[in-house]
Amino acid sequence: MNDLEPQAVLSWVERFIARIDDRVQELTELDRRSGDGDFGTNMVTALTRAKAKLSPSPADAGAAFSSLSTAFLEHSGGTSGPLFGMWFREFALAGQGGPAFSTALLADAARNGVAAVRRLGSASVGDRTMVDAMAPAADALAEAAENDVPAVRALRLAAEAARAGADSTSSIIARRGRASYVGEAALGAPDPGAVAVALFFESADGS
Amino acid sequence: MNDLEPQAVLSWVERFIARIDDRVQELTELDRRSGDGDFGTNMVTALTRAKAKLSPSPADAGAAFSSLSTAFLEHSGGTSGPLFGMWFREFALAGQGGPAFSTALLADAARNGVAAVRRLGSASVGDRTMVDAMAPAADALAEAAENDVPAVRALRLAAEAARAGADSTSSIIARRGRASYVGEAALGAPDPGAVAVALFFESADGS
Amino acid sequence: MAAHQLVNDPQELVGEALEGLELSQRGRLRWNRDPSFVIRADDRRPYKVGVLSGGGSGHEPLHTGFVGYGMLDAAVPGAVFASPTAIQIQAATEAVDDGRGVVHVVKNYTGDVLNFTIAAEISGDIRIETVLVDDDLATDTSVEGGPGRRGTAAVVAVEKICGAAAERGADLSTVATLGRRVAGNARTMSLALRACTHPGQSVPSFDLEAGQVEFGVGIHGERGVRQIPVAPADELVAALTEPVADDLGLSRGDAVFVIVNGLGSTHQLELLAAYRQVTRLLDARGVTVARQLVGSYVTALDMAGCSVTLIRADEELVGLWDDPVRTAALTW
Amino acid sequence: MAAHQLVNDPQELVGEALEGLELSQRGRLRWNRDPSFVIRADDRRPYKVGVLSGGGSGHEPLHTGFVGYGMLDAAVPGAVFASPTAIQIQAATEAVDDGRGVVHVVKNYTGDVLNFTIAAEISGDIRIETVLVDDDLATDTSVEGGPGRRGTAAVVAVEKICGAAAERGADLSTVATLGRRVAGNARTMSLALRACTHPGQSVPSFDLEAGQVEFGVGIHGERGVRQIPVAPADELVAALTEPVADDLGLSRGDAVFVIVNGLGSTHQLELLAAYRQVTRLLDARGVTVARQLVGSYVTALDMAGCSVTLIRADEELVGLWDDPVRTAALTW
Ligand SMILES: Nc1ncnc2c1ncn2[C@@H]1O[C@H](COP(=O)(O)OP(=O)(O)O)[C@@H](O)[C@H]1O
Ligand SMILES: Nc1ncnc2c1ncn2[C@@H]1O[C@H](COP(=O)(O)OP(=O)(O)O)[C@@H](O)[C@H]1O
Ligand SMILES: [Mg+2]
Ligand SMILES: [Mg+2]
Ligand SMILES: [Mg+2]
Ligand SMILES: [Mg+2]
Repeated sequence: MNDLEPQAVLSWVERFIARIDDRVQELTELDRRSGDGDFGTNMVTALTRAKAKLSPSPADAGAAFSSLSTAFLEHSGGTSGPLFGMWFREFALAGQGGPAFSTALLADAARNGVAAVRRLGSASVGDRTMVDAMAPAADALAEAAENDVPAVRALRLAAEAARAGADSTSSIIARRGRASYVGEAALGAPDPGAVAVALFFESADGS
Repeated sequence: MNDLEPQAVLSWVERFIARIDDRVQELTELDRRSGDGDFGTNMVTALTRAKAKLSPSPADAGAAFSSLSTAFLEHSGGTSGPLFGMWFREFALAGQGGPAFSTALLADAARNGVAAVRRLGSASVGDRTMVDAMAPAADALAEAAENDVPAVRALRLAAEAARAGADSTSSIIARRGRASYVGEAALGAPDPGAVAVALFFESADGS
Repeated sequence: MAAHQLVNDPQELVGEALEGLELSQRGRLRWNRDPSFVIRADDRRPYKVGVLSGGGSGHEPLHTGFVGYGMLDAAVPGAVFASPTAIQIQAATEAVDDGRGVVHVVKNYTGDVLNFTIAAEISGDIRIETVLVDDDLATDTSVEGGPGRRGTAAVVAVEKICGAAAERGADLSTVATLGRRVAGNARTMSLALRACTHPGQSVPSFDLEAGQVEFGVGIHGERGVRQIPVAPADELVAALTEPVADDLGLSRGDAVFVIVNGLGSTHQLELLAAYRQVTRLLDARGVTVARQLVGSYVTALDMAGCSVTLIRADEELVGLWDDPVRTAALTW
Repeated sequence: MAAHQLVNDPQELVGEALEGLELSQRGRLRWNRDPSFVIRADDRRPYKVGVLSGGGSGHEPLHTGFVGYGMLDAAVPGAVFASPTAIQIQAATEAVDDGRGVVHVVKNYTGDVLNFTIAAEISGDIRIETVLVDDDLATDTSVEGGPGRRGTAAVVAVEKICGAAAERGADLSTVATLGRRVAGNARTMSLALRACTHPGQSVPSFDLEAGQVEFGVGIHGERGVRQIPVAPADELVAALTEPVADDLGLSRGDAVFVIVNGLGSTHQLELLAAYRQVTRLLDARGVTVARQLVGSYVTALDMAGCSVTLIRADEELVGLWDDPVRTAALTW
């Protein structure tokens, strides 16, 4: 059985929080190039609250994600807060009441998550947002589920896809939509929201 | 018959208006030394309105004074406005319905006038205000009335008394009351309100 | 052209605003052009004592904003920071007198006192009682023959209480006595964080060094009694409130009306936070807040700063305070 | 320590002000601390549609000052100029829902729209209708996929009309439809004469060269669409009013609600004089003023400046406008 049980999900979330904490300056710097420079702080504020709320013995597979989601929704100092809140909410809902995350369940969560973020933020792939990492990760998980890839490996594939998506934002000059004001100034550096998504999937790997 | 008939009063008031108009800069300069420098303007504003309201054929001996009084009361940009308004009001009331100003009537008006100004402004003789010219003029008129001095001569005596009173303010350093903030800065120059009172009585003489 | 102001000819500002007020009140107020005063145009109950106030403009909503049912019958506006004339006051007094007399609510300034006094003298038969409002503790010096304490934000409470009593049908001396009770039991302290700029001027009425607060200011853009260093709001509010409470001799079990008043450009967020601190200070003394006003009621043009007014309250006054009022700036 | 501000820790200002508001409203409002929202505590009629709004703080009296009978059932304040969170909005929505549904009145800003949308999604069974307010003509660009016009002072009218309809017992879609009719027929233009200063900061949010006016500003201290030279007030007010009237296509016989709104530190004298000029411009077009508000209702901290809002009025809307309202900042 390769599925992710509540304790494994908890460890994943804890590793994610720690990793963002390590990288806060770098993320803030990225937001300074393409936004207003508060992304790192926004993330850490939410994640510090999430950490305080994480139950050491989560009741179900969704519990840790639920804490994450609520913390982001309660915080929402910037655009990323509520979007991450709704994204993690889909992971929480997928795991709610269940004993573990299968690859199929992860694929469901990722698909619903990116759908929620796209619906709420009206960003498409290529707009230089977190969606540029979320969408390929969701696709990777969907493919893995179809091919019965076990959850831990599926997440490694998702992480690779998310990272590639995040990297791709370095060369995007958004011409339409919300990122259009950024222009060439941000060229060469990735979108911080997309990088955070990649860090999330990379944190699944505890080895 | 030496009493002042309505036309004579009108001429007196017209000469007063003209004389203040000539001296506006000087009066303003005096207020600059001992006050806020708006005395000349305050006077001219009121007197211009009075001039426009003067009837060429006044109904009674008080009519021209009534126009003066109302103009000052309607204007009252500074302290002097309402005080002059109430001072002239006593001249208007004394002449109201009457055919002419006798010395006795002028004495009544001046006594009631200075009483009104003292009551309203709570200034005494020696406080470096218009009262320093009004009070001796009233006294001179009272004495003239007792001695049956004709009106035109009585007004000449009043003018001398008012002028002496105004001059005396040059050497007053008010130690109490409203003028106490002036201090030595104003020494050597008279109080503009007192000077205006002297000019008023001096204007009675049309020769 | 002056900075940060929306003005045409500064001389015309007051008249234009009065016209705007009349238009915006759609028949509830009438602006008498000449002589200038603002008077109730609603169905005023006849045979009541008239309640009248006035003073320089630039303090809006005071006084014109308080004309209406349950408060003023008329208000007499002067030019900015200058007394209205005796003729204006006289005309307004005549306009509101029903034969039961008129109460003049007068803030203690030389020009206002002079012109209201003269108006009373020349108003012939009309019975007039004057209520002098002199709540400003900053000017509570014992200089003999001095002008005494200035009148500031407490005037709103005096107008409210007098207006309510008159509306109830109280007679002239009762209305005046109530007004004097409010005024006599009221003290105010004010501070400025930035001076005001007169219409048409481009520089403020005084310079405040960075990091300094002008303490004990009045409502005419004049300097206060001293400068103190900027401090957290709670400390500044305490510096306003404590001497006022001390001067009134407030002690455990007393009840007060509180007015936290903005001087023009201090934001409602700041005033509400200041009110919170006033309640804490009063709590600590065991003093209860009977009723309160928090907002910009008596302004000094666009001055930044605030004042704290405390007024001893009793049951009768609270009842009158609670009576309905319907004016441009105060309605309940 | 910041200049000309009465603040403790700037982070605490909003909470302190909310505490002050609750205290000063003596039982008419309740401030729910966590999650933060302000809710009616009077005897709210049960089984009515809930009317809820919210947004960043610093715009007071908006929105908390409009909570009460005949207007909002609750308001959800964010930090200064920052959206409230979805969790706050959700909690307030649940608190005001009687089962007849809740109308969300939302000013069109990305953060507000996002958080209200999310709140609606996570509020489960509660029936929610959103009324988007986007009256700011300065942001009426046709950029595809752009954020659209900002929501500014028209929100007060939307809240008033929705509140009145809900109080009358109208159902959810009726209340929302009325709100949308108001919002859809509302346009606003604003100008700044001096930028605002954020709590705890000592310099304004932008510099305005002497003699310049920032035209087409919003309510968050951001620059406008262009700078124009200072001019007499009547010209500036015309520059605000004419494009608004044109955009609404107002013509002879039309009637409008007018809101002349101060942005923070512009004096009531100036606002009243500006209102006078608006009435003259409308007169010249043969457009009648149905009703009006003149005052500082939707502020941008202490910004100096004003906005002019016109809203097409009809008999039904005028009736709802006239319905009684009892809130901290609006009562009739
Ligand atoms: N409309 C949108 N849809 C999806 N993601 C978005 C959108 N707008 C911004 N983002 C993401 O949010 C990140 C910035 O977050 P943050 O700094 O918290 O927001 P803000 O721009 O409000 O300061 C961006 O890097 C981007 O990934
Ligand atoms: N209390 C007072 N009683 C009598 N006269 C006074 C008093 N105060 C001032 N004055 C007179 O008023 C004059 C100044 O008038 P004006 O400049 O119009 O008043 P302000 O001082 O208000 O600017 C003084 O020269 C003085 O004669
Ligand atoms: Mg950012
Ligand atoms: Mg941000
Ligand atoms: Mg002078
Ligand atoms: Mg003067």
